[in-house]
Amino acid sequence: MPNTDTEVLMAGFGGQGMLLSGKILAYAAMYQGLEVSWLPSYGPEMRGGTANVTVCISEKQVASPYIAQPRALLTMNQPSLEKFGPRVRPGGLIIINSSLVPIKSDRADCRVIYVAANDLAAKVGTGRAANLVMLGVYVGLSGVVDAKVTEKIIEKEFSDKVKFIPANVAAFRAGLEEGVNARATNR
Amino acid sequence: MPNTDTEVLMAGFGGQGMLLSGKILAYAAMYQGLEVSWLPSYGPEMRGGTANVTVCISEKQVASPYIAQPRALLTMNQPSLEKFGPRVRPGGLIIINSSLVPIKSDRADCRVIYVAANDLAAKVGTGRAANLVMLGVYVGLSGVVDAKVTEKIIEKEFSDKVKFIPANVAAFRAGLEEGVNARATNR
Amino acid sequence: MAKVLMKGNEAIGEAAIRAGCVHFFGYPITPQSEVPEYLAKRLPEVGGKFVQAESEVAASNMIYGAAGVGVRVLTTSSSPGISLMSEALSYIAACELPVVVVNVMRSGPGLGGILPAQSDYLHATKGTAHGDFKMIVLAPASVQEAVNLVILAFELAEKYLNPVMVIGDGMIGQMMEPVEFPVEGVGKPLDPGNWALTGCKGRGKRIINSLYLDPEICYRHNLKLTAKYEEIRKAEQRFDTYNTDGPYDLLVTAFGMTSRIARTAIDELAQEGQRVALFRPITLNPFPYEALRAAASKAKRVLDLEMNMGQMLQDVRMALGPDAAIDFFGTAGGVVPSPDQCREKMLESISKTGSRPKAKGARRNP
Amino acid sequence: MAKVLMKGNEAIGEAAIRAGCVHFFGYPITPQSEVPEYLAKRLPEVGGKFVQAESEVAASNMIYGAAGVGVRVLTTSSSPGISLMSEALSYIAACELPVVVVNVMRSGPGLGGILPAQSDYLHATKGTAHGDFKMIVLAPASVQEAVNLVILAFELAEKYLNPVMVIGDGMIGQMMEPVEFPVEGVGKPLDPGNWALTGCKGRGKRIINSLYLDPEICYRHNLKLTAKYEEIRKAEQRFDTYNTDGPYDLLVTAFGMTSRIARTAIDELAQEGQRVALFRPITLNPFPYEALRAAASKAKRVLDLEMNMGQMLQDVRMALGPDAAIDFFGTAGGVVPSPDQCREKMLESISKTGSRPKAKGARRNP
Amino acid sequence: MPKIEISVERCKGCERCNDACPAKILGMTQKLNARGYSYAQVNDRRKCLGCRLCAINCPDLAIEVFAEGTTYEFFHY
Amino acid sequence: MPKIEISVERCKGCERCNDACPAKILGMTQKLNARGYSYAQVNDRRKCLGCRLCAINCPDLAIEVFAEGTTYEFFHY
Amino acid sequence: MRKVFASTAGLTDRPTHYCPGCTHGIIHRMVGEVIEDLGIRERTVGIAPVGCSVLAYEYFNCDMFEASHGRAPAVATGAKRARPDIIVFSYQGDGDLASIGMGEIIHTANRGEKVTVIFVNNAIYGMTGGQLAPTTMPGQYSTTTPRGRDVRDCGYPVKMAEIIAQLTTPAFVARGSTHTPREIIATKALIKKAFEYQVAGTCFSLVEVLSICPTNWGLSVRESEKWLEREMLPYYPLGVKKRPEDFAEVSADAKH
Amino acid sequence: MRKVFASTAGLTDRPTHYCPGCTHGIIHRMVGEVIEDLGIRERTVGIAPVGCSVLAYEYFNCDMFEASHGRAPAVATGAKRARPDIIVFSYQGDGDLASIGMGEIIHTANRGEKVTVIFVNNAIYGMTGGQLAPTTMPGQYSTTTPRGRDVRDCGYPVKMAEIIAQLTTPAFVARGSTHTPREIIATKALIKKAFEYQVAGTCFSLVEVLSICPTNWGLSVRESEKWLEREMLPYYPLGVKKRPEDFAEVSADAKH
Ligand SMILES: Cc1ncc(C[n+]2csc(CCOP(=O)(O)OP(=O)(O)O)c2C)c(N)n1
Ligand SMILES: Cc1ncc(C[n+]2csc(CCOP(=O)(O)OP(=O)(O)O)c2C)c(N)n1
Ligand code: SF4
Ligand code: SF4
Ligand code: SF4
Ligand code: SF4
Ligand code: SF4
Ligand code: SF4
Ligand SMILES: [Mg+2]
Ligand SMILES: [Mg+2]
Repeated sequence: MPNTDTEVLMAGFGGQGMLLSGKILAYAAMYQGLEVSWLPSYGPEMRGGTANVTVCISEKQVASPYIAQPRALLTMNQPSLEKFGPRVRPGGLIIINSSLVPIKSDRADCRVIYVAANDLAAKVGTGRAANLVMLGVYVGLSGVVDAKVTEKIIEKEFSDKVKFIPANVAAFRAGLEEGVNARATNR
Repeated sequence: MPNTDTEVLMAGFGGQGMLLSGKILAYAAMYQGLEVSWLPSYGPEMRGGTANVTVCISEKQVASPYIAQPRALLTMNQPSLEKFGPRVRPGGLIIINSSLVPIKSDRADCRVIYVAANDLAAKVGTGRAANLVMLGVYVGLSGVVDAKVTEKIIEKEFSDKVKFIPANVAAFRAGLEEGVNARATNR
Repeated sequence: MAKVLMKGNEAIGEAAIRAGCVHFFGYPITPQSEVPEYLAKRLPEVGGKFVQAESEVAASNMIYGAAGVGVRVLTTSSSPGISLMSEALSYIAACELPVVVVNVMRSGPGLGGILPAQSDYLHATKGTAHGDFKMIVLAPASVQEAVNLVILAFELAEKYLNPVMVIGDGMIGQMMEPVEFPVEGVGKPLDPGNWALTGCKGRGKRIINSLYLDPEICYRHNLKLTAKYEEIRKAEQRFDTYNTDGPYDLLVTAFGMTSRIARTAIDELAQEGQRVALFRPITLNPFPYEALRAAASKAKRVLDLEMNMGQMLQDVRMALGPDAAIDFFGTAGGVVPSPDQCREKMLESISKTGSRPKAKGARRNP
Repeated sequence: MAKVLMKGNEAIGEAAIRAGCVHFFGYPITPQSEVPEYLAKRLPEVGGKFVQAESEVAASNMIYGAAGVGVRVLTTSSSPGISLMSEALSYIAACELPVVVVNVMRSGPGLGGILPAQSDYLHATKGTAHGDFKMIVLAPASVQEAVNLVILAFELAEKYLNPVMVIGDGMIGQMMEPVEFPVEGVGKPLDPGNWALTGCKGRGKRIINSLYLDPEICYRHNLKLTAKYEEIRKAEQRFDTYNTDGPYDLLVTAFGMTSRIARTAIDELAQEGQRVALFRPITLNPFPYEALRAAASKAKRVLDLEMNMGQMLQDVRMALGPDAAIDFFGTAGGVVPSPDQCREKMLESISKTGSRPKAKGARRNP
Repeated sequence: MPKIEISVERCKGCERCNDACPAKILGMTQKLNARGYSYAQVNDRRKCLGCRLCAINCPDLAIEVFAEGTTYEFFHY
Repeated sequence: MPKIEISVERCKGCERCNDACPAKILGMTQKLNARGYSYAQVNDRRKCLGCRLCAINCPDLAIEVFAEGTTYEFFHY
Repeated sequence: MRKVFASTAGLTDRPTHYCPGCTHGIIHRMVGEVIEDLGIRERTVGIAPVGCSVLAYEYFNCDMFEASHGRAPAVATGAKRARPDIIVFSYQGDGDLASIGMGEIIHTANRGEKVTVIFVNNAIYGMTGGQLAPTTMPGQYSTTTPRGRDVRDCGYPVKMAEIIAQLTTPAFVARGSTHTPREIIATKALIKKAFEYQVAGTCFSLVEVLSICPTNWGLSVRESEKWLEREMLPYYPLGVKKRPEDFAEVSADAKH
Repeated sequence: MRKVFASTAGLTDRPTHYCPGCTHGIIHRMVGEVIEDLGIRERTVGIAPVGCSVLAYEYFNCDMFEASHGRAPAVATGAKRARPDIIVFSYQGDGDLASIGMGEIIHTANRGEKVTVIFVNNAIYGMTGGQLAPTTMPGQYSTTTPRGRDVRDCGYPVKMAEIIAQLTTPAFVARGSTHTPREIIATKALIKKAFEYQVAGTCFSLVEVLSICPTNWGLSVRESEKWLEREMLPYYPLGVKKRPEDFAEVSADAKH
């Protein structure tokens, strides 16, 4: 059994759904019997700011839910990459939505993956599900949670907006595939 | 020079002027270079209750202005005599306004003086100045402050109601005389 | 019941309901507004009452009214709002009414900021308001514990007829963690005992009052309250320790979420062979002075970590005396100390003791 | 100037005027209502402003506004009213504005009674409100000292740009004693410095604010305040001692009027050959911990006397440590301890030390 | 015949009953009660109308009113 | 000829200027500004009346209005 | 002989601490009588304020709260929401209700809490010794307006009944007085109506009652009554200010 | 070319943090322009509330206070009494002024403090995320009335301009709106009048301004303007509610 202890920081503009992706990840881990915490940034009610969440997953009770140096960063916008990129732990993982982030990460000591999440999401359904592409990539790459369980959680999360389920599941799967491939290919 | 350190409790119904008598005594002592404190009872704003004040006089700074066992009690009504009579220090002094207090004190270990203060005051001016008769008796008996100084203070206190000065001074003098006599006669 | 993933604020609301509390009066303020929002939805579903008060002053007097007629009642707020409840809390304590108040702390002083802080420790534990009274103060370190302590808070409030405050920082209100709730209705209906104002049918009239014009009676009332606090002090001290089984050089004191950040640092240091233990008071009042003293007696030094400028530090000093070797590290203003910062401060403290690390890897880092 | 006999409350009002403070905002409450009443008469005579606020909440925010535009300002109240000022005091401290607040304490908790008490010690010194801030707290023991400390309060408030509280019990407000006032206008006009809002003519705009959304900035602000409190702690401790010259077996700690009652008992005991000394903190915050420790080191035992259920006792413990031999006697509810009661408690404490009285009459009883 | 009874101990001597009485039959004693108040008294019992106005105007519930036979309540009180 | 100038960076894309313009000459860009908002633009400069209503209706002081020669201020703003 | 006027079961038989002639006593009695008349004593909870009537909890013969200064309406809200079956009333002075408690009374009225408020307007702070009240008359002496209320400094007296009456939420609001038996009779009817609306669960109700304070007005009882009539009545007109029946439903239903 | 509309010296040139379309920005601008027009910038002290406009102290280009929630009128009182020569205004939301700050605003108005209050009524708590305000419309959704404001539970919205206007103390009180350029123009005139009365030392002045909150109303900017017009205007009628000129001296001089 892999050591699943990890911390993921998911960041984007408010409304891009990274808090939801984080929640799905946390739920999936919880359903697998792991301990989790989900800690959002809650800034002053400034409009149009960035929103981010730190998800911690551990076999024992999560100690600090507040993580200065996460093991993984999923980012949907440039400000977040600039702010949090340098903080990722050496040897960590950075997943960048290249549909929206025009720049590259300069972290040579991390694994950096670029995914055109919006384009991919649009292709399989709707660009609005880019957050789930990102989640899929992470799940595929890290194997930290089971993909099937995660899909179930996605379905549950959208249970009162059933019509959005297919596009979101499809986006997750598209990301998952990218992630699994990336895992197989490198390192 | 006599040891002037003492504490006097002056008590009556609200409006009978014992707080004022206390103030005059305190002022007189202060003018003679003594240290003083004047501490009124301030109960809840119940109407028609009793009012009392403790005056402490000392050559050094007054320590506690709150005195459980005063050396002297001047009382204008029965409830006060009942309440405070037992508290007077053994060997102390109790002056009772017999115009208004129908009962006697049972303190054999104190000097007890009965003065028909209202009658005396009425005789020399107005019954309303009974409080100054009481003060006069005390001053005459104890010699704690100078009578002339005290008269000056009385005049000052009534300086915005000049017409009341003569009656009040007369009442004080009437009391003083009683006090001086009592001092001479007994003990 | 299965675990659910829930925001601290919502879990607090749900915990109250599970404790049998279906009356809420409160006023919005970040970072706790999800409590009233959650209860505004939930309470009508369970036959309860939700009232948005016009202010915290009003809210705190509404809970006085509701508790006085014998129902279980909750209010929640955050730092400035809690300050506004000071007077009413003094009345509630004086009248010996059971209420639960949750403070999801933000940074101060003044308007400060809305980010996490622990800077209401002293207001909660020492000087809530005028007069001699004390609240019981409980400090959870996880969403699950917040749920448990809210339920406990109602129990203690009713056992001692005293206000109980549950005090957490903004993080605990905003984060999600898995929680398990006890079965619905753990709380039996509140027993209106011989004090609640329920209408005097079939009995003499009752009075809920804190005015005692006769000083002797007021004194006696104070003595009675003081005796109760003494009873609470003896019976209700709660704390948690970590790594205290083996020997340790440094004892860290921390409450609430700060203790979890400290734990991460302690675990990391353990891997480096450093022996650090943690003492976490759960009841900030009554503070577990003796237990802390016992734990500290095994350490060469104590490091107090807080998200404030040194408030619990006063109790740590009180427990250990003016000569004890106590270091302090605190952040404020919404700055959350990172595990690395804590680690560094621990190392600094250890270096002052002159201890050397034991064999690396002696303890596993979870 | 010659001495005058004056009620404490009126003397407090006059002292403010002599300090150059001609602005008052407050709300009536017994036993301090003579302060506003006196100032309602006096302030218009000296070109000042008297406003009866609609509440203590409003009053405390009015002094915030008045201090913010750079005038010397006073409010006074009594216990429950002071609790209602909690939030605003946190704002005032956060914004570093100089205000003076007088608390003429009555008994609590809740509505309590109107008679003298000292039970707001902890609210004043420890937990006035949310956030990390401290007031300077001064405790007079006579009407003359009340006058002096009110004047000092304005000086300290302006020196440190911090709220200062003068705290006395109902006795000090209600009693008359001879007082001497310094010549009119000791206070130079308040220097509006570089912070007061006077209109931005000829300079950039100014802001008086306690909101810091950026946690780092809010943290720095807290550190700045903490540094100021540290400076105050070092520079401003004040205390008084009595009978500490010779040897003594018992050290009594007491503040405000209680210390005078204790003095009567000490003098009486001296006549019986008992050696008792008195330590009276004048600054309740910063508390003179070291000085107390030094004084206590010469005694076998300490007896803390207060008109509350043991509030300053916490600071006495903090100074002397958990193992120190400290006795406590407190009254509450408006009961003033009598010199005899104090004497008895002192004898009890002395008996625990095993000391015997020295030759009777060693010290003269004044 | 209607009549009133005045409680000596409850009366505080405010004279409001005196003013209220349409028959003008009330007055005050010279004597003081235990609390030191001169208290109200009926000067001419036979003229009492039983109108209750004295009792209605009394702040201290010091007056009770009694009547016999049919009474006409012109005002409900 | 009157004209307006729109500050790209101040504009938040609320479209209130569009609605206010009596000449109906304003529209929104497809491009986003640095803060991510689609911003207002003038579609037909020549028809601008210089009436200032767009600027008056703008919550963000993003519009300045310029005019030449005599202007008639029908409303004082 | 039949007693046609006697003490009421709504009050305990404890003599009050009020000054001679103080009409607090009459207002107490009226409330007590109404509670008796309506047969609600055993399900009524009263709330005493901080003011001269702070000890009202001793006088009303039903379950009683003592509230903090000005907050009785908030206490009433908490009590009534928690137990809608009880009858809740507060009894408050003008300092209590109109000064420090202004926010609470307006919001309690505006929420339409089904409680009854008896508001005693004596144009002064009685208990604390005669300071300015929001209802003190222009020119009137108080210990904090030693030169008389200067309206340029303190503004004009507040008319609470009118302020509350003007809120949209349905309510029963009225003003009565105590300076003559005639007004006492009329006022009792208003107080009864106020409680009846609560018993029926209809609406919030408030009766402002003009009251004398001979002690702090520095007048005899008789002079006080005259002063009330001459100075207060023109400014504080008596009568019903608002009835729930007059309410025209605001059709608005602003869902969006 | 002449600039016939440009930024005002009454505001700093810092862009605001308000949501797109939020009319707080327009109200700021109007106040800033009036301050500039009247030439009082260098002797004006403004007071920001707690609410979305908490940062108003950054935007107004004059000395500024940040007050505690609801207490801006008390701060204004303290400032103005201490320095009668400065011009003092507060800028407050409906939660701030009409809920927690109800007591302070009424008493400040009633004392006739010579200050100006700009009251932004957007029928919601903007800053804290859309909770019920005292001014929220019947049926309107808020996060603390998830089923819409139920008037049986929360009562009807409070009409602050009308409440203040009804106090006896002379004042200038008016209500404007921001949903069309026409109303903005009219409202600016009201705000100017309000400040003018203060400059002349005449009286207290308050302008209530209806404002939109697209974010918490859950509507587009355009829908919000329509909703304001359709739902709020009938309930909150615009116009001048009270002028000091209309004051008929209350002759009372109740010395006794
Ligand atoms: C918080 C608080 N502030 C002030 C007081 C002091 N206080 C007691 S009663 C009172 C005013 C009483 O006046 P009013 O309400 O008019 O009642 P009345 O005595 O005239 O009947 C005040 C200010 C208090 N007890 N608590
Ligand atoms: C004492 C206190 N209580 C509550 C809060 C939280 N709070 C901040 S703003 C606000 C309400 C804002 O609404 P409003 O006044 O209508 O302004 P808007 O944001 O709508 O402009 C509240 C309740 C606070 N900061 N302080
Ligand atoms: S009942 Fe009427 S007539 Fe008889 S005493 Fe009373 S007031 Fe006079
Ligand atoms: S009205 Fe009542 S209290 Fe007053 S004098 Fe008559 S009986 Fe006595
Ligand atoms: S100034 Fe008038 S016409 Fe020109 S763009 Fe603006 S609104 Fe349109
Ligand atoms: S009104 Fe202003 S902010 Fe809105 S779109 Fe037009 S220019 Fe941009
Ligand atoms: S002080 Fe006034 S209100 Fe209070 S009891 Fe006396 S007369 Fe009545
Ligand atoms: S939340 Fe509402 S009031 Fe606040 S800035 Fe956004 S639109 Fe404006
Ligand atoms: Mg009154
Ligand atoms: Mg709003």
